[in-house]
Amino acid sequence: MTTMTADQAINEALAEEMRRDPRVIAFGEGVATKGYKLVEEFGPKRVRNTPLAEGIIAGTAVGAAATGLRPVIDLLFSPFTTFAMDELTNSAGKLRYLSGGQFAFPMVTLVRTGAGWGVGAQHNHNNEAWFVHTPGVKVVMPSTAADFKGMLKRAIRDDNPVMFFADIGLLYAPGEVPEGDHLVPIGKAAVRREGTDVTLVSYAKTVHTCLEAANALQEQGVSAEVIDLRSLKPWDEETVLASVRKTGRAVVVHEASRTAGVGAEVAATIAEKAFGALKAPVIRVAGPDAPTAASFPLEAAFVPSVQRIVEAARA
Amino acid sequence: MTTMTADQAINEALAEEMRRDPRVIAFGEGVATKGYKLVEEFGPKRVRNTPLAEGIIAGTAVGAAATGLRPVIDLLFSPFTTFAMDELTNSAGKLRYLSGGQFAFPMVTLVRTGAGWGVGAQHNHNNEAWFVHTPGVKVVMPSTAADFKGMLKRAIRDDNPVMFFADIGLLYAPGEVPEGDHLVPIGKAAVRREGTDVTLVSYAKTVHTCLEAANALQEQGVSAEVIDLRSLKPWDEETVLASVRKTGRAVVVHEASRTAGVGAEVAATIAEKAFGALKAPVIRVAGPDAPTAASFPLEAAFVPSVQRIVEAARA
Amino acid sequence: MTTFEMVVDREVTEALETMMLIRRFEENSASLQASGKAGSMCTSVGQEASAAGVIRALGKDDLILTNHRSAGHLLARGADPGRLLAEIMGKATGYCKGKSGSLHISVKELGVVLTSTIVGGELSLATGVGLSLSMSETDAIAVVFFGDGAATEGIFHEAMNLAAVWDLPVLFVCENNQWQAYVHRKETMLADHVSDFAKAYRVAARTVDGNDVGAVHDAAKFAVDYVRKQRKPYLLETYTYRTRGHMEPDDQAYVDKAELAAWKAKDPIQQLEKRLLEHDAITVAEIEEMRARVATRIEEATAFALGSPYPGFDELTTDVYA
Amino acid sequence: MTTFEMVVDREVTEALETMMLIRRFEENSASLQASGKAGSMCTSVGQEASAAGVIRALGKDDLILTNHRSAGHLLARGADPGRLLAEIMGKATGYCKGKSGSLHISVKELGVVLTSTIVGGELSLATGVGLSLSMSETDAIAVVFFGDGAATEGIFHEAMNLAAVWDLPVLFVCENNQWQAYVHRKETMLADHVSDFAKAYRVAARTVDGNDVGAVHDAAKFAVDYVRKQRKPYLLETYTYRTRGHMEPDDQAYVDKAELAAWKAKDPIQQLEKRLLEHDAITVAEIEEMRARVATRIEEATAFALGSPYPGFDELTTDVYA
Ligand SMILES: Cc1ncc(C[n+]2csc(CCOP(=O)(O)OP(=O)(O)O)c2C)c(N)n1
Ligand SMILES: Cc1ncc(C[n+]2csc(CCOP(=O)(O)OP(=O)(O)O)c2C)c(N)n1
Ligand SMILES: [Mg+2]
Ligand SMILES: [Mg+2]
Repeated sequence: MTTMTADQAINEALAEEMRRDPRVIAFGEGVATKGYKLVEEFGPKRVRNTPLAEGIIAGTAVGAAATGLRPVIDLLFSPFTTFAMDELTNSAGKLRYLSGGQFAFPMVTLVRTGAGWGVGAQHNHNNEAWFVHTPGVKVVMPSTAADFKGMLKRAIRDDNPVMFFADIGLLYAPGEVPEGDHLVPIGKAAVRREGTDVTLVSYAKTVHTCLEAANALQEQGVSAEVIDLRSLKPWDEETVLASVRKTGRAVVVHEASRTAGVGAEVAATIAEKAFGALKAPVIRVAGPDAPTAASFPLEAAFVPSVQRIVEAARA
Repeated sequence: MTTMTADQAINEALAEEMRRDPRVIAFGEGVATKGYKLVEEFGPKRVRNTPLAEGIIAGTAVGAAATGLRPVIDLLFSPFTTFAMDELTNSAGKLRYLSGGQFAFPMVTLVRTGAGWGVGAQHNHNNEAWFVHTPGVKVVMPSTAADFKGMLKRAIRDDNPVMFFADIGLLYAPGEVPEGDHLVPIGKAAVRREGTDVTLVSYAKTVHTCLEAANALQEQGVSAEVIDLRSLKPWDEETVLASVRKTGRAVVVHEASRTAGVGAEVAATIAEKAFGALKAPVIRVAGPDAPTAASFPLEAAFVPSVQRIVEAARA
Repeated sequence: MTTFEMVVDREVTEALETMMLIRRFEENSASLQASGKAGSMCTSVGQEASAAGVIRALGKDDLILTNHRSAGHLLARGADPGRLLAEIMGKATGYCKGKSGSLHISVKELGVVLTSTIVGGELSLATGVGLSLSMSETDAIAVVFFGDGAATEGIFHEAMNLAAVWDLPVLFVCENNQWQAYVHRKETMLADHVSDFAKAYRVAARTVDGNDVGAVHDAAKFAVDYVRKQRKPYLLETYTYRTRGHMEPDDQAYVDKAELAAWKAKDPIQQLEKRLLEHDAITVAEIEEMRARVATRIEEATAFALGSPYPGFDELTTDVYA
Repeated sequence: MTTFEMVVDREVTEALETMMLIRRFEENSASLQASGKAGSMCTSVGQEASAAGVIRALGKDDLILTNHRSAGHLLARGADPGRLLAEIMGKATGYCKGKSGSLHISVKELGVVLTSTIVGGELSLATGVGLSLSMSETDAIAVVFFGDGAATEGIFHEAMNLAAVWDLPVLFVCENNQWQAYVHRKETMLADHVSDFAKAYRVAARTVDGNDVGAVHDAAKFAVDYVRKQRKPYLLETYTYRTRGHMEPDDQAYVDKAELAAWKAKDPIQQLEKRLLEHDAITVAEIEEMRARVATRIEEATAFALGSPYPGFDELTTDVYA
C-alpha cells in the first residue's frame, strides 16, 4: 500500500496505462500543461493541450477510438459536458449500434463535480444520471483513492466509452492504494461496512457520510451496512439486493438532485425486486432540485448530511 | 370541439399566443418555411428561419427571454438538443438561481421524438429524463391533441423554460380539441380511465397503449386506472399516489429506456410514499437500454406493448 | 490537367457510369419510398459529380466520413447497391444489419467509417480519424463530406481549427448544394462560399464547379495529394445544387422555380454526356450500354433488398456494448 | 481623435482612476483569497485598459454580457465595490445574494445582464439580447466581453454568424490576453488575431492595443457608434495580457518569464500615468490623491463585505423558478 490523493491516483493510473499500451493517449484543455511529467515520458503527441472546445475534444476522441487509439480526455468540470453531448451520446453511445456493431469506442472522459470548491452551478453539477440514462456508455464515480486508480485503469482497458466522474471533494484527500497493477472491475459494488438492520447505498463523497452515519447509528443500536456503488452504469443490482434482502431496509444517498437521479433507479429497483423483504419504504436522501450555489454554507447545505441519513435510516 | 391533429394543435396554440402577446416569437431551422402562414400573419421578424446551429438558436432564445421576449424555438428532434445543452441547462436552467433571481427565462423548446418514423437513434431518443433531472426547467410530454394545444399555450405563458416533447407517433393522429382559449395547467396529471385494481401510470404515446391494456385487463376481470402524467417536471405526485393508495398496485410505463428514466422517479416515489398501500411491487415497463433502430420491426419492438403491460399488471 | 483534357480522359467516362448508377439508385429508392416499400431517405440527385469526382481521387486506404446524404459517396466507393438498398429498407442484409436505415450508413470494409446524421457530427469525428492516421505509419488521409448547413454549426469551426493546429491529414469536402433542409443557404450565411471560412484557420481551400465532374476530379486530385504529402488539412467546396428536395417525399413548394430550373439545366450527367459526345469520347451506343448495365444492377439490387428478411427481435439489444 | 489627443482628454484621467480601482480591487480580492477569507477568483490585472476604455464608451441603456473575468467590467460600469466583493465572498449582500460567487456576477440595475462562466456561454446569450433590442424601439446596443479562448468554441462562430445574418446590434469585444487558463493562445489557433475570423461573416472588425486605454476608448467609441447607427454587429479585439495568472492562486510556473516581463513593462496603468505626467495632464499629487481615494473605497468595501452575513439556508432552494 502507498498513500496518495485521488488526484495522484488518477495520474498514476494514466501513466501506467500509457506505459502499458501505446494506443492510449490523453488530451484536453491544459492536460499537457498540468501533465508535463507525462509529456516528458510519453512525448507531445500522446499528451496534448487542446483548443478550448469541448465538442471537438470529445468528437476527436470518438473518431480516434473508432480507428485504433484509446483516448482519455479531460473535460474538466461536468457542466462542460454540455458542449460535448452530441459526441458523447449520439456518436460514442449510438454509432456502434447504428453501424450494426462495426465500430467500438474505447475512450474515457474524465470530469469533476460536487461540492468543495465553492464556485457554483456552472462548475458543480452532478449530472451523472444523464449518462446513466444514455445507451451505449458506462459511468463510474469512485469514492476512494484506490478505486480512482483501479477503476480508471480498468476504464482505459474497457472497449466502450466510459464517463469517469471525479468528486471534487475527494480529489485531494489521501488514501491507501495497493501496489502494482491495481484493477477494479466496472459493475461491481463494494460493501464498505457490514451491517444487519439497514442498508445505506451511495457513491462518491457521500459514501463517507454514510460511514459516519453508520457509526452514529451504531451508537443508537442500529447496525448499518454501507454499499459503495462506484460503478453507476452498469450498477451492481445483485450486491444491493442481497444486502436489502438481509436488512429489510434501504436508504439511497447521493449529492445529485433528487428528481430522476441515480437514486431513483436504485430505489425503484430495490422496491421492485426486493419487495417482499422490505420492512420499511426505501428512502432517498439527495441534493435538492436546485442549482448549486457558490456561497460555501449553501454549497455545504446542498450535500446530504450525517443527520439526514441517520433520520432516514431510523424512519 | 374541433378535430385536428396534434401537429395542427401545436400550430394553433402558437398562432393564438402570438396573437395574444406581441412578445411571443418563434424561430428555428425551417420554422418560417413550414410556418409561412404565421409569417404572413405576424411578419418575418416574429417568425424566423435560422442557420443550422442549435446552440445559438437556444442561446438566442435564452438571451431574448431574459430581456423581454417570449421565444418559442423548434429544435426539431430530441437528439439535436445535444448541441444546445449548455444553453438549455447551464444558462436557462441555472442563471436565474446564480443571479439571485434577477432574471427569468420564459421560453419554450419544442422537440420531437419516439418511434413512428423509422429513422433511427439520432432522430428518436426519448431523453426527457435528462431535463427532468435538470434544475430550473420544466418538462411536458402530452398524449392528446387537446393537451398539445392547451399545454403549449400554457407553456408559452409560463415564466420558466419549458421543454415541450412531442411524440412523433402522435403528431398526425386526429383528436378532439375544445374551442376557444383552451389552457391545460403544467403539473397536473389526467386520469384517462378510472379503475380499482391497478394503476397504470404513463405519458405520451404509451398512454394509449395503457388504455388498450386496460380494456384487455377488463376482459380478464381486472379494473385498471390509467393516469396520463403529461407534465413530467413538475409531475403530479398527488394524483398518482391517491390512485395507488386506492388500487394498491402500480405499473409505470414509458417508451424511454428503463434505466434512470422518468419511470424510476415515479416508481421510487410510489414505493416510498404509498408503501403501506402496496399489495405488489411497482413494476416498470419501458424501452430497453439501447439506441433505437431505424428498421421498422425493431423500432416497433422497442415500444412497450399491450401484452407487456397486461402481464405486468397481473404479476 | 485542365477540365478540357479531362474530358478525353477515360476516367471521366467511368465517372459517368458512376454518376448514372447513383442517379438510378436514388430515383429507384425514392420510388420505393413512394410506394411504401422503403422508409424515407435523402437523395443527392443533381450532386453526383461531387461524389464521383472526389471519391475516385482517393486511395484504397483513405478513410471516408459522410452524413445523411451518403448514397452517392458509398456507391462511388464501390458499395454493393443491393446491401445498400437493403440497409435503407432496414433489412438484416444491409451493411448495418438494418439498424441504421438510410441516414447513418457506414461500411468499414470500404473505409467508410463513422457516418452521422447529426449535421456536423461527421465533422466532429473526422479530426479523430485524422489523429489516428497522423499517429501511425501511413500516408492515408481522412476525407469528410458535409453540407453548407453543417458549416453553420460551430463544430465545423472547431474541427477546422483543430485540424489546422494539430496538422491533421483531413480533407474537408463541403458539398454546397444551396439548401439546408427547408432553408436556403442565403438565409443562413452572408458569404457565398464556405471556402471563405478557411483563411482565418490558415487552411488551404478552393471552391470548384460541383456539377462538372472533370473539374471536381482535378481539384480533388490536387487536394488529396496536398493532404497526403503535407499532412495538413484542406477544404474543397463543391458548389452544386440539390434538385430533388431534402428528404423523400418533398414537393419543393418552397423552392424558387427559376433557380431550380437553372440548376437542372446544369445537370452533371447530361452535361458530361453532351461533352463526351461532342469530343467523340463516347458514342450514343456506349451510353445506352452503360444505362442498361446500371438498370440491371439496380433491378438486381431491388430484388435482393425486397427479398431480404428484417432483423430478428434479438437484434433489439445487440451491438450496444463491445 | 488620435491617442495623442486623447491623452489630454479628461476622460482619460477619469479612466486612470477606474483602472486604479480595478487593480486595487482585484489585488485586494486576491489577498483575501490567499488569507482564506474569500473563495477563488479570476483577476484582470494587466487588462484594465480594455474594461475602462470600452465601458466608458457605452450609453446607460446599453446592455453588457460578460464572463468569469468580470470585476473590471463591473467596476468600470459603476458597480459598488462592497457589494461586488460581498458577492465574491458568497455573502447575502452581494449582487446575486452570494449564489454566484466570483464567476457569474450579473447586475441588472447596471445593465450587466447574463454573465456566464461557461466559456462561450456569454456569446450564446448575446445574440438573444441583441434580438430583443433589435425588435424594440431603442438605439441601445448589446456588448459582450469574451476571451481569445471563447473564440475557439464553436458557439463564437454561431453567434457571429447569426448576428451578421440577422443584423443584430451586438458589439463583440474579444479580450485577447494570450492565455486560455493554462494553455497559451498560440497552442490553440494559428491566427494571431481573433479579428481575423470576422471577415468571412462580413462583420466589421478591428484589433487595438489593449494596454493603451486611449486607443481602446477611441476604437470603442467608433465601434459603439457603428453598431448603434448601423444596427449591425462589430468585433473589437483588445490585444492585451493576463499578468496575474488564470485563477487565484496561480504561480504561473508554466508561463514564459520573458513574455510575462515584456508585457508587465507595458502595464496599462503605469503607461498612462507616465504619459499623463509627460503631457502635464496630471500632477504627481493628483495621482496620489486618486490612489488614496481608491484605497479608501477598497477598505470600506472590504469592511462591508467581511461584515456581511452569509445567505440563510432557506436560500438553498429559492430563485430556482420564477
Ligand atoms: C444537429 C442537426 N440539426 C438538424 C438536423 C435536421 N437536418 C437534417 S439534414 C438538414 C440539412 C442539412 O443541410 P446541409 O448541411 O447543407 O446538408 P444537405 O442536406 O444540404 O446535404 C437538417 C437541418 C440534423 N439532422 N442534425
Ligand atoms: C466550456 C468551458 N470550458 C472550460 C472552462 C474552464 N475555463 C475557465 S476560464 C478558461 C480559459 C478561458 O480563456 P479565455 O476565453 O481566453 O478567457 P480568459 O480567461 O483568458 O479571460 C477555461 C478553460 C469553462 N469555464 N467553460
Ligand atoms: Mg446543403
Ligand atoms: Mg484569454
